Amino acid sequence: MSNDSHHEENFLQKYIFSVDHKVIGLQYGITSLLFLFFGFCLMMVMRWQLAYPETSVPIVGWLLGESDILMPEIYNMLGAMHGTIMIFLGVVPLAVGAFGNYIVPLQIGAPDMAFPKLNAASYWSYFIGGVIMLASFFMPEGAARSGWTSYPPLSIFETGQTTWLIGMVFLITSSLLGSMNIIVTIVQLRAPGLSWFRLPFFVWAQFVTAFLLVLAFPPLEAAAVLQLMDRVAHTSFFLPSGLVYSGATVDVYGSGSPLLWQHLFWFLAHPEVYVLILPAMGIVGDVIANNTRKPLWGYKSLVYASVFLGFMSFIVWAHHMFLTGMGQAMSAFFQTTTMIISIPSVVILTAFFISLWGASIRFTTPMLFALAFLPMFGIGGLTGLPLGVGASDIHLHDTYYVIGHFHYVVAPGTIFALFAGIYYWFPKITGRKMSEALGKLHFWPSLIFMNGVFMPMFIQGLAGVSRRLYDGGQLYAHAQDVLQWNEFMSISAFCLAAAQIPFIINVFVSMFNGEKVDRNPWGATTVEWSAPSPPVPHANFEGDVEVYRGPYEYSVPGADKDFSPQTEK
Amino acid sequence: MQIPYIVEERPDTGLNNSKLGIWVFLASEIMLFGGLFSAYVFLRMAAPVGDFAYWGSKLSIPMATFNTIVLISSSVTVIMSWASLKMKDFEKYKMYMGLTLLCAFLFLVVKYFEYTGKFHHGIYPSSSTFMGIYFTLTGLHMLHIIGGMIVMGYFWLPFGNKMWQSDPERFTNRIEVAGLYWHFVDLVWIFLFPILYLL
Amino acid sequence: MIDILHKLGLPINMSVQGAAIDEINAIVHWLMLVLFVGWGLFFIVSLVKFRASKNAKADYTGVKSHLSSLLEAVVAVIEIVILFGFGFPIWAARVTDVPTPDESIHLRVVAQQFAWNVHYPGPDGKFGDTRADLVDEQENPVGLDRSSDNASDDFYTVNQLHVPVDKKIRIDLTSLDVIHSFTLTELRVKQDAIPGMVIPVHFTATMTSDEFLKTTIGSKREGKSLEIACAQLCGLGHYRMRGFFTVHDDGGYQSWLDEQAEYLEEESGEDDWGDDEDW
Amino acid sequence: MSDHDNGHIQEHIKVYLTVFGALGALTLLTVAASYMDVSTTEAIFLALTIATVKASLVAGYFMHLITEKHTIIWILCLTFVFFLFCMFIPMITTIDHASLS
Ligand code: HEA
Ligand code: HEA
Ligand code: CUA
Ligand SMILES: [Cu+2]
Repeated sequence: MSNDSHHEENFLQKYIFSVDHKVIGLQYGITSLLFLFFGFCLMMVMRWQLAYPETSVPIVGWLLGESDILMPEIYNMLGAMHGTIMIFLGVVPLAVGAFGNYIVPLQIGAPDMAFPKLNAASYWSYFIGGVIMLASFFMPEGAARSGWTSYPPLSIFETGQTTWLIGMVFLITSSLLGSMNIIVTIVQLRAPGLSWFRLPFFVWAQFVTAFLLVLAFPPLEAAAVLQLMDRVAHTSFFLPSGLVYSGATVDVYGSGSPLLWQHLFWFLAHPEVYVLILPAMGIVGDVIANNTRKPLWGYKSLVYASVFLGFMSFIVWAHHMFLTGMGQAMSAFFQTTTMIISIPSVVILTAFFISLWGASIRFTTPMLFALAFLPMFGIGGLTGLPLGVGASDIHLHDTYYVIGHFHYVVAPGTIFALFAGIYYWFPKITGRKMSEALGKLHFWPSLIFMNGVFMPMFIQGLAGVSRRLYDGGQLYAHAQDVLQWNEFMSISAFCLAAAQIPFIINVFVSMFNGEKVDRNPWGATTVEWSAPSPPVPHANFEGDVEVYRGPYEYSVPGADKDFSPQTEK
Repeated sequence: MQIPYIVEERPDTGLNNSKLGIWVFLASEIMLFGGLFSAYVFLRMAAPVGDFAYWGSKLSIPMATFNTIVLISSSVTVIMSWASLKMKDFEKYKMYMGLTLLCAFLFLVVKYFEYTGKFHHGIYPSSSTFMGIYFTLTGLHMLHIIGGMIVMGYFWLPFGNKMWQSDPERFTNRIEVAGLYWHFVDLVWIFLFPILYLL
Repeated sequence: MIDILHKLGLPINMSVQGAAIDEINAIVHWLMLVLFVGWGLFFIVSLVKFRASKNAKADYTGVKSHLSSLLEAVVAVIEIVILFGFGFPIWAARVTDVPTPDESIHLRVVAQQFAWNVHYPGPDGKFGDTRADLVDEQENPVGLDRSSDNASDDFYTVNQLHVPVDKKIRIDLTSLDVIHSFTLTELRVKQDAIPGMVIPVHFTATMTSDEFLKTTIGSKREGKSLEIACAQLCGLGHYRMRGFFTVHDDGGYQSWLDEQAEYLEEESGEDDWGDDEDW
Repeated sequence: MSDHDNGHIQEHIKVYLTVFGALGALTLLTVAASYMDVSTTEAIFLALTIATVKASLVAGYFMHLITEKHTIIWILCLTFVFFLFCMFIPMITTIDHASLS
């Protein structure tokens, strides 16, 4: 782990195979934003089909095979890949890989991550996983098409799944390496004086997230290996005896269980959803403290709540499996844990709300996104409650209500928080601020159209429209009353896409022409703002860092400024 | 700027980076094998009564017992190699590490005969759920053995000499970490042995 | 609240057990609404009141009261009440208190890509044996062994589920190939059909199909009767895995059964049902 | 790590060799036990108990867990708890299924 900052680095060492956490963080960030964009494009093709079933798809129709109409098997393929890409290749790498990598060492005053080479390995493993996932579209078998949940037996019979599994093994490995690194970095490399309760909330959120990844991902890796065996070596871990598939009995030993996959999958995938939300909450906490010009209210309760949330997230997974024939005892257990886990979320949100009281709120672009996060996550979280109660889930399970629920938490929730983070830390990364005007032009339409896409989903869900329907429910009698929403949602989605144009322009324009700013343009308190912008390669800070106070000392009575940086005596 | 606590311990945690790192890694390994053990139990319950025991009886207990002893011995030799470094005896380290590698190799050879023996009798992972999980668990365990051999082999070859001369503290540290990993591989086998062969 | 949910798209309920599900859905949505509106108001008031242009200097301490902890505790208590008072009992009534075959009309549903096969026990009320190796898409989708006991009067339909009104119905649900999810939206019935498992579902319809159709007059679904939907992704035909569901009055059900028995006789006249080799 | 002088190490080595002996003996014991004529439950209980003892010896002495720092002990306890969840909850759930077969 030689870390010699003196010798000259060539282009490859500096920008491609770098071991500097900042470069790796940027690599993560750029790759994952591209994947987010790509995942969104897949969804727009699907949304076209949902609004105007079986009509030719404009612009990209020629990519869809002989006819330029989206066929059901391609619809399923795009759906599965949208879910996979958004979660494993988009949000997690952006929230943990990019923000975790770039910001955490800076916020704790460390020169780099604890294991720089491992860090690079983590990125490249992610990259390979991403390439495999992308390549699967061009393989003769096509990409996976059994949903991102890959429930067997379907996933064993369908094509394309093998590539998906191999890709997942790389992605899992990447996450494991990355989060081990984050844990060690946070435990070991905190600057002198930076005790646990002086850590910014963002660091805490990343810390808990890293534990979730380290401990929840391996069982999915095990499951992926088992599914790979089922597909490649014809074992039958997930196949029961007596299967008849397309007219013929399936020639395997049998005696396996499809539910085993669901247990192992959700053992990861439930903690995973908190992996998506915790870093987002961390960003929102930092941005809110900065723009309210006052300390986060109930900092300690925030920390305890997120640790508790992380712990509980390991024992709620089967609320995704209520309708697999679960009996009274276990359904009661999982309903109870699900209700318990909603409490820390309420605590966190409450603390954020109360932080607003008595504040002096600046409506900067990052703050707008962070503020919008609150009610949007509120809607998403609250609609999780009827899903968490087994009895009401009977009606809502696998309907668009679920789709609405989780998109509210991940899209206007997490994605907004990530946008907030990008606007907030952009000056640290480039030394230039992003344009506020373009930022607002990005924010308002995004807010409106996000709701336009996802709000009607609750209506369709209450009507009982199933998810993953190729024609959006045209055939079903009970969907007739709510079908008209499909076109509305799709148009909103296209407008949402258009609303991202100011953002993309903003990123590129501001990178070269944005307003130049000094190292602490927001008047922030946390340690990263005492480093130069951009921070020193391979060292981050010019000298030794020492921390003297808590993370959010804004508007301290008697202080001469309205912020007291952690590094100032 | 140098990353702190690579070799020396951080005063408040009493740990160096790689020590903590390896334990976090092992924690994730526990969950990996935990997932597989969970699958084993689940499948055993789903299978017809006696099915697992019937197929399990096709495995060779003597071979596995021998392998268990081999792995346990390698655990001892690896810790002896670390202890030798602590006592600044590089030659002894070389010998013990060589023995460890030898044990690992022996384990693989026995495993090779076990596998091919099964194949000759027409037994493959697809033959039964038990055989499926047997091949998966032992196969994954073997991959861990091979991984460990690569790391330890790296430190055993001439490269080790150089590092020992330039930075003995760090080298000892590396061996300790590699040893921890190796003990874990041994530990997994301690559970695999009874659940696959004896029950 | 239930009216609001109906306005939002929730279809009317037509099973005895479904009423409780609507009830808990309404209760939870009340809780959600109260929380959302409560916090929403606080949120908006704070944003307006404490904007920088109006309140230039922030207050270091902020809110001192511990009202919020109380609030959180109240939310927790309400959730406990919802669970113990409603959630668990309703789950028990809906899912686990399955009527025995004797006290109910007993059917089997065997899902497959992409159809619902319904197996009726016939007049004797008992099912013949089924075997996977006898399954034939066209001739014998449920794999019925005609030579087994009780099998001779069994019959099956594809994508047609007929039941009488006001009777306890019990369906033993399974699947031949992949996981499906058996859904009767208007009866608030949903249950995954999992290969290798037989899971019982039960319900009592409170309305016949004809009565139901009357309630749809004037809406967009006018004239479209009840259906079985598949809720779980089961392959490329998932979206069209639709079955038809008919609730008869007592007389209607009996005459439908008689009709089926006649078909069965006609068919067995042409074909020797007892002979496995032909299948 | 200078607190380990040679004498210390010598003592450690003695411990390692004792543990080695114990592990070997326990291996033979568990094999012998598997030939004993006991019920399946008893056999499982016996085999797993012996395996746990062996594993504790390896973890405690070879991996020095008994003298390890709090941070590591805590992480492992946490992992162990989740391991138990992962093992037992799916198992209990299968038993509790409303399914008939
Ligand atoms: C980031 C992701 C995320 C988050 C945070 C959550 C949070 C929660 N989720 Fe969600 N969930 C998903 C992502 C997420 N979920 C995904 C992806 C799926 C579907 C997977 C699939 O099948 O494909 C899913 C599915 C899902 C199901 C399965 C549904 C089904 O398939 O039938 C259930 C059931 O219990 C559930 C419950 C919950 C609960 C109780 C919470 C709770 O943690 C929520 C707690 C939060 C609150 C209670 C809000 C508190 C806020 C306030 C009180 C303030 C009010 C606000 C204002 C007025 C401004 N979720
Ligand atoms: C993190 C997770 C995530 C995110 C963010 C999204 C975002 C979106 N999702 Fe997705 N979705 C899932 C996860 C996610 N989804 C999952 C898991 C499923 C289930 C799959 C399954 O059935 O198996 C699903 C399913 C799903 C469906 C249901 C399909 C079906 O059941 O048949 C629909 C339907 O409308 C949908 C729509 C959308 C839309 C319109 C967005 C929009 O909000 C997208 C908005 C995106 C952005 C705003 C990104 C913009 C990024 C940029 C502009 C980058 C700029 C680039 C540079 C600067 C370089 N999604
Ligand atoms: Cu059957 Cu979907
Ligand atoms: Cu969940």
